[in-house]
Amino acid sequence: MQRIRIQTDDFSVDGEWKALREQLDANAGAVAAFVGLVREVQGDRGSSLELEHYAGMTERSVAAIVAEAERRWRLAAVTVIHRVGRLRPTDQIVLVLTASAHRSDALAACEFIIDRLKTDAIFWKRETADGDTRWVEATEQDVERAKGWVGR
Amino acid sequence: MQRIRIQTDDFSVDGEWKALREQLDANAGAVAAFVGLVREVQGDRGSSLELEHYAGMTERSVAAIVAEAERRWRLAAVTVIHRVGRLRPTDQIVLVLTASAHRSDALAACEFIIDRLKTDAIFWKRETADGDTRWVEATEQDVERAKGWVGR
Amino acid sequence: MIRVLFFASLREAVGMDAWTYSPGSAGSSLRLSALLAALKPALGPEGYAALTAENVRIAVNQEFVDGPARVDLKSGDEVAFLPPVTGG
Amino acid sequence: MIRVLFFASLREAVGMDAWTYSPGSAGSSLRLSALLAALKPALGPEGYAALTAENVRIAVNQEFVDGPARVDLKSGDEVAFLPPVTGG
Repeated sequence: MQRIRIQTDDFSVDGEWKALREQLDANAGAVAAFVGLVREVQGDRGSSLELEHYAGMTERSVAAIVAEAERRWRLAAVTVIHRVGRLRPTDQIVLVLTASAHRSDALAACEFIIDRLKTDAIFWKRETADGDTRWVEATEQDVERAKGWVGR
Repeated sequence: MQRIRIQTDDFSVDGEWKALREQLDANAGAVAAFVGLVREVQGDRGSSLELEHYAGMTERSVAAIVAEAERRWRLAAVTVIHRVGRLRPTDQIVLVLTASAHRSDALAACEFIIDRLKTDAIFWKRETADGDTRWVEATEQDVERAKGWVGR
Repeated sequence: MIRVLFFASLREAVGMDAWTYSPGSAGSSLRLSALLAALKPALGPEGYAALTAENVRIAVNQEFVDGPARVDLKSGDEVAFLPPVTGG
Repeated sequence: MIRVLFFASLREAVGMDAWTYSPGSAGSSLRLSALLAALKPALGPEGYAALTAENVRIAVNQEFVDGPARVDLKSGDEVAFLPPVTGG
């Protein structure tokens, strides 16, 4: 079972965790989770992050990442929620939940999904700090991490 | 900041997540989590798991694992809660939360801690299924995973 | 009628978020490369350079295409220009 | 007085969870190996074999020790026999 949402509203980690857990049977032994939070830019607590997406194509780009995770590992349930719009430091930006019988599958799938969201999901980020604005791209490290999954 | 608890009572993922998040400043961009759930044994929904510990020494064995994670990665906060006593299939057994500026540190530390809990934390597990009882040991795979962290 | 979308930094570079193109002879197909040529005057040299930069990907009806040269468009298609993405 | 603890499968194997030893000459130290020898009659051959199995670790005052041969105990110490552990 998978649940993918792109939304401007905040999400409830607790609500998503409970919804996922309700889907699990007594064979699921592991749930891995990742929550991304907006960091302040250059120590500017008033900085902000604006997330843009391409309605429809963005959802499918996330679904393709989840589908690949489901081909690679045995997953009982997956949730991905990604926010768009204007976010502030400490705001929740993304949630990934993966459930499996065993921890190795849940942990690897969770890490794979967040790594691939950085490089393959169709979002754009614009940072504003100290009055300056810049478009953020995936870092070299992000690209290396995503490449690291090829052939694994 | 770290929070380590060994307890017979269930824990609230939501409560722990909120407590951890309150400790974070605007420089924390990533929280990784792992929740272990009790699996049914041999398809027996009535099976059970009894967890035993050595009060004092068990806490210190978990603290040593967390301290090693804190030496290896830059962590803003860590929570480990491990239950003992009699548990039933689908019950929560363990929670690991790790927060960091970057996802690579949070994810690696979370996986390291749960891997080392399997092999190095002082707990014993007795499974009862279909009237039979057996003591569970770390699997070969658990030992290999724990060894995999040496030198990384 | 073909709808053309510009996202993020490209939207800023070309100064608009969408552009609509109505080919002269309705019903006939149009090469994506011909659409780009028709776009050029509307964008100015800087906007056109941004759009044709190496790291810009093109999607037709929300599916990535390899390059403009061999893609045929028909009325109702949606063409999008996407600068480098990052989520998470 | 020295307190000896048995955990999990070892508790079942020896049939008790704790055993208390009072060395004859108070104040003098006692080798861990001597404690084991004193334990032997109380455990029976099977219990003693379980306790001295290769995968059993010994802790003194909640710290693992390498082996019984070179460890000295004093009154008030807590000795624990731990079979293979697993958590998580």
